[in-house]
Amino acid sequence: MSMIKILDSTGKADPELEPNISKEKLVKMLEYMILVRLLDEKGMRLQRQGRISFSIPSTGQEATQIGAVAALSPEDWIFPAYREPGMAFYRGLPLEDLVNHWFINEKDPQKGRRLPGLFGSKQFRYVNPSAPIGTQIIQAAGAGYAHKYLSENLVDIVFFGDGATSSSDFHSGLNFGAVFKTPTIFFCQNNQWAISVPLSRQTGATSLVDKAQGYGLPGVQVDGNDILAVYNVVKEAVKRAKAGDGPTFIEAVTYRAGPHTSSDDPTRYRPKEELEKWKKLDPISRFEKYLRAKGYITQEGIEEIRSSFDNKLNNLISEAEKLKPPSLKTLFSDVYSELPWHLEEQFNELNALKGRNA
Amino acid sequence: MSMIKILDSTGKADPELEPNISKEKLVKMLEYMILVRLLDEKGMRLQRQGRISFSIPSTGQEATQIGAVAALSPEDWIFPAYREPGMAFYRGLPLEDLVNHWFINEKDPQKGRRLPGLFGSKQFRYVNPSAPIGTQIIQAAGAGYAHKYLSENLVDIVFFGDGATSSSDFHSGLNFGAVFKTPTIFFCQNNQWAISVPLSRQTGATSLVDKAQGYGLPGVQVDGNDILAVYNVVKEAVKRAKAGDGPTFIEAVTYRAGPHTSSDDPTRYRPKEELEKWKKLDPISRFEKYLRAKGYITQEGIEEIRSSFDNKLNNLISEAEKLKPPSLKTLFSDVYSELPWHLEEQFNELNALKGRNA
Amino acid sequence: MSELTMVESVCFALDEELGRNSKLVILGEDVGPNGGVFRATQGLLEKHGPKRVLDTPLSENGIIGFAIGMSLMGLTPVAEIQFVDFIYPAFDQLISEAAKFRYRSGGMFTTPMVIRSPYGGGVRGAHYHSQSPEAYFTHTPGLKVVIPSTPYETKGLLTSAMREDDPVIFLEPKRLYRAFKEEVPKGDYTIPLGEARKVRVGGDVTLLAYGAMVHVALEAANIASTNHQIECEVIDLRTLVPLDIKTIEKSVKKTGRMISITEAPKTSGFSAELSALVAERWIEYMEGPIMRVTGYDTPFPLSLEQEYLPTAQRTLETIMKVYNF
Amino acid sequence: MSELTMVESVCFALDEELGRNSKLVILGEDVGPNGGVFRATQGLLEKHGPKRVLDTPLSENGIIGFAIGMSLMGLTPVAEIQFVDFIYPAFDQLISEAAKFRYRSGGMFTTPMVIRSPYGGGVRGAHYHSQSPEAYFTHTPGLKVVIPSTPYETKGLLTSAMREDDPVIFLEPKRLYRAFKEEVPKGDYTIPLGEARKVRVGGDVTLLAYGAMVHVALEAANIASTNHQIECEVIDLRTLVPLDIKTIEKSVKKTGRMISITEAPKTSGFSAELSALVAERWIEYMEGPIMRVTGYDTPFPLSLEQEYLPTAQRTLETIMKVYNF
Ligand SMILES: Cc1ncc(C[n+]2csc(CCOP(=O)(O)OP(=O)(O)O)c2C)c(N)n1
Ligand SMILES: Cc1ncc(C[n+]2csc(CCOP(=O)(O)OP(=O)(O)O)c2C)c(N)n1
Ligand SMILES: [Mg+2]
Ligand SMILES: [Mg+2]
Repeated sequence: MSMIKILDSTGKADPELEPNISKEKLVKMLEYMILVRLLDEKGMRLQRQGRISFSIPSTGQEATQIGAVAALSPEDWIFPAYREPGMAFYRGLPLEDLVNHWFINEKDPQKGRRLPGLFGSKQFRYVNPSAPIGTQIIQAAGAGYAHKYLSENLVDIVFFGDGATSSSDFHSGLNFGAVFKTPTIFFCQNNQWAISVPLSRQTGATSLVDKAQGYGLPGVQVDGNDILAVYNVVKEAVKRAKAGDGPTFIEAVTYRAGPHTSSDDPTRYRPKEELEKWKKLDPISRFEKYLRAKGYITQEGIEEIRSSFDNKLNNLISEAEKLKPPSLKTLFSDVYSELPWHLEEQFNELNALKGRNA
Repeated sequence: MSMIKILDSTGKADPELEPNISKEKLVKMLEYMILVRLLDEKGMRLQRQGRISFSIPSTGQEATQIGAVAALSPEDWIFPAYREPGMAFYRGLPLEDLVNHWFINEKDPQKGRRLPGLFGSKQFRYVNPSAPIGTQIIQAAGAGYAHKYLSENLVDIVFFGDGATSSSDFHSGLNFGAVFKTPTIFFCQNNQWAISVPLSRQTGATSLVDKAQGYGLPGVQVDGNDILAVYNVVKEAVKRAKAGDGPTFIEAVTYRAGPHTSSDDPTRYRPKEELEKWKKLDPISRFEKYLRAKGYITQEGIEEIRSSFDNKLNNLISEAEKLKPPSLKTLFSDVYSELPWHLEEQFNELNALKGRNA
Repeated sequence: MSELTMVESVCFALDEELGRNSKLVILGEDVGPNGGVFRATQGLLEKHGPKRVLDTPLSENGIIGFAIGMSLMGLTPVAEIQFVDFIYPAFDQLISEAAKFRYRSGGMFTTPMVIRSPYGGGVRGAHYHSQSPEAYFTHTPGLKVVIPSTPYETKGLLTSAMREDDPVIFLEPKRLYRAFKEEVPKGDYTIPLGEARKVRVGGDVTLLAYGAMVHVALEAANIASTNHQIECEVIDLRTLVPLDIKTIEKSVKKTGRMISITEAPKTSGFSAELSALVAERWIEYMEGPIMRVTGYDTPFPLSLEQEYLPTAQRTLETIMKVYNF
Repeated sequence: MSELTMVESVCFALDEELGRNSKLVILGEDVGPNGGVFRATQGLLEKHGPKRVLDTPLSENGIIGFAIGMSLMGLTPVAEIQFVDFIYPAFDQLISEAAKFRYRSGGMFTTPMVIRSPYGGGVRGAHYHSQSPEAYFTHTPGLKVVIPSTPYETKGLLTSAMREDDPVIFLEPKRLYRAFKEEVPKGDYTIPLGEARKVRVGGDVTLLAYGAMVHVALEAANIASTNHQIECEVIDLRTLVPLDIKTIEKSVKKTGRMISITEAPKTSGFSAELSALVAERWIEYMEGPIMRVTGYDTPFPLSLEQEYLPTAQRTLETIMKVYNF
């Protein structure tokens, strides 16, 4: 099984495989890669400053998320893990929603209930992620069944890490997807580590893509730091799914360049040289070189993208930080479709207590 | 992946593959195949007569269990599913233990707590099985780790059905076994059905043996109705395991000739012709022909084996049926290593109630 | 009109709702050509077709996870877990996912679905075909828990459950599946979730039960009345979450005595919750101890099953104890 | 002698027992070079070697199932579940297997092991890093359940747990991991399972708690004493199964008032069991309602975490209510 690559490290594309994407779209793809990296920097800094409680970077994995979302149509559904925030923004999710969510304030669309970074959007068909690893994989298979049942010509793509391939829901997800031939794309971001556990402790297989055959699924291994290659394999998988040929398993070989989350210190377990090696394969700089060589963007253009996002974010942050936490009522709403008596009673008790001690 | 076979349907062995097994051992193997079939007949009859509550036949699957146990050493551990009773008897478990267990009486080593057919024996290293499907698979991997840790030169073999390959514990079992290179043999009895669900609804894979590669394990597909072939592949897997090369995944292709259990009616879902086809591949008659051709046994000899087991069983049954149920105390013992106060109290309450209403 | 068993009533409810709700899909192990190991889905595949009645691979986390995905996209999945004893592999999908999706997404994503499963003892099924794990579900915010006690009730409650906007655990007391028949009307009738049913009126002792234990409670109540002139009020809770607290309140305030009867192990069973509710709200009305008649704190046995399960006899002794306190 | 935090005490207990019991093996996610995400296994891999401290694949059912196999063959596995919120994928191995192996095999096969896991709120972890699922385990016969409340207690209880002949769920209140230090002696000392600890003596109201809530109870008791001259008796249960019923009995018979304080959702929480026990045994001693101060019946929140968790304030109001009844 050989790995699909299009861009070499100097940003030159294999002419046989180079996809035909418009200039506008290519530049948009770069913009959102830049945004993702910027969000990581901001998130980590805010966390270090104690202004938000948590941050999950996806630095080094920008090509997978943006390459994939660019290959989907906006109606297709995304089941993210937690290292794919760029897919939501690429589709139009307002940055304001993210920033309010970071600060878990009264305007947080998740109502202040999730760790910063774990957000979803129904409007942009980006499913609210879990934290337990792998649960979304089988759900995406079931969602695919629904699309098929409803004769909607849609695809679901589900993201998960190398660690998640050990989960029960990976196994049932690929199995159910294959048995029911659902229009589901199983996209594994093999970033080599599950917190501190290396791939060699995760599986005895030579390659994660070897798992596909055991479910009777086609498997593709792709250079996950090569956005054009990612774009192509996802396009191909979408075609299969929409033709009724069922799921594809994609293993994108990439690298988590940062810590697992803001709570993690990778220097405890990870050799420095490994990081250095992968930095040379950075997905953004490869794609920048490609676009510069094509004359689609300049260095100044790149810096402008960055600073424009930066300004926007800084403004949003200073607004969001001023807002109050969500109301007391949000502690009890959305447990059920209505408020049953016992939750109403508990709300009233708490409300009264707050009142007495205000 | 081609299927390993040694005996053809006339009982002729491929001379290149024919294992070197002593006459005594070969005859013993046949004896226990005959016993297994007889136990199925008895069990089902007793159940139909309402004398025992439940029965799980393994008719048609005698070659897998007996071929495998013959290839192990008596110190190796067996994690059965529930269609491998012959392995325990081959090793010496007294039939009396089974019959008392059938009648869940005071001499039942399981203390009347399990459905008839779900028994284990520590002495014969035949682990007490569960009923939830697949749970033993990961346990066998852990047991293998223990043997390795303790430098015992032992192997664990674990049995499970085609249906069980969909379970979470199949996935974790093969994965942990491969990662920790445990001396575990994963033996799948692919009998084509999981109650009424056919293999085609269980997996999208062409063959279950295709699953091995996804864990980095060697996989072997064997004719499960060919006892010599089963013997050989298990021997080979034992050798690998004892050499420190880790697990092997074996798919034995066989057929559940009877109902799933005494509660099942396969005519509701299974085409008759399928059964007819498989009856021609019956594992016992193939092996009988082989032994007769070798001059190791005669038709009369075969009948003698059967009637001697039959007499023995009939005597045991009439004894077992006379015995009382286990004592009230067994309702509360073995929940913990000791009897905590709350169980003692519950026991005393029940005892007093029984006394008042005796 | 026809007399049906409980399991026929389940099948009837599913059949009619499949006819009414084109987005309803049934999935589980052996629910297809075999019609379910208890025949609760008998004939549904033939009538409604293979897109709507799905035999699945042998994976409970697969079944519930797949159902969640269906539900997120607008279908109404009704999943069968063959025996509730086999639901544990699906616990993560149930507890972390189905129960929390609405809350965690700020109300954006919802997962209405029904998970139906036979539960309870009395059929010589031993540990793994007899358990009563309802307490686990009642301790999981986000799930509703419903348990019927007769064929008529079953159809009305199951039909309601299939129209709920929340995930519902619907547990069917398998020992009642074929225990008796009852008139079960054709057509659309529902019994609202969250309302208990007073099965017997009495002023002396309140007996709370659900599922098969309703009949045990009734039997005990009848003996208590006949032999001891003690009149028990028997309440079939029907829905454990949300609970009908008003009906309980009225009854215990009237009788001043409460006993709950449940099959599950005693410690941390749903009986404990019922006792706790009464003890924190209306202790001043109580004229005797608040008692539980339950299964014992052991795995479910086989040969001593009848000793394990609450009986009318055990219930009666408890009634006498509370009454004569 | 040295002052240690609770998480250091966990590590200390593991380290010493690894030294004493050559069959003890630690397994879990990130327990190796990383030393556990909370550092509860820090340095153990380096000291005891890779055969005894195993980083596993990301599979909780794998971890528990593998540990069961180890245990069946004579090892003493100590499994870490990184956060107890992630134990649900392992529920089947826990409930169907570890808890029932001894019983179902007529005592032939046993699975002694410890499953340790950080639990509870107060660290801004949201739904999936804050849960308190102990009630599920207490409702599962065959499991023992232990929860320490201080660094000293932790070492003594964990050492006992590692010598039990039954599976033990050992839940560590993560908000106490680094909350304070305490003298934790070197060497072999144990605190027997099944014995509660009286943390404060008082004659007016009994407060039952465990884990982090012991400190909340104490704080409330101190305020009640200072501001209202109400003397609470605070009992740290330590072991939920088997429970120390005698200590509870003595205290509630003396005070006639009982409140339990637990973090988990209220409905069917372990508090309900405590209320039920008192209500069925000693109701005639009770001078007020038997109350619960608990988390609410919602998934665990984030921004309103401090409102969700029981506080000294809420406990105090409940004390006043019960006392002035
Ligand atoms: C069921 C479960 N177990 C453990 C964890 C703790 N945990 C969070 S992320 C993680 C590693 C995930 O690794 P991988 O799937 O490779 O994704 P990555 O973080 O590398 O993107 C672990 C163990 C969890 N969230 N869920
Ligand atoms: C977790 C679980 N789900 C469902 C069942 C009910 N059940 C018992 S046996 C069986 C089929 C098993 O099929 P397979 O693994 O192929 O073994 P076979 O019976 O064919 O030998 C099912 C669904 C169970 N015992 N456990
Ligand atoms: Mg990873
Ligand atoms: Mg099978």
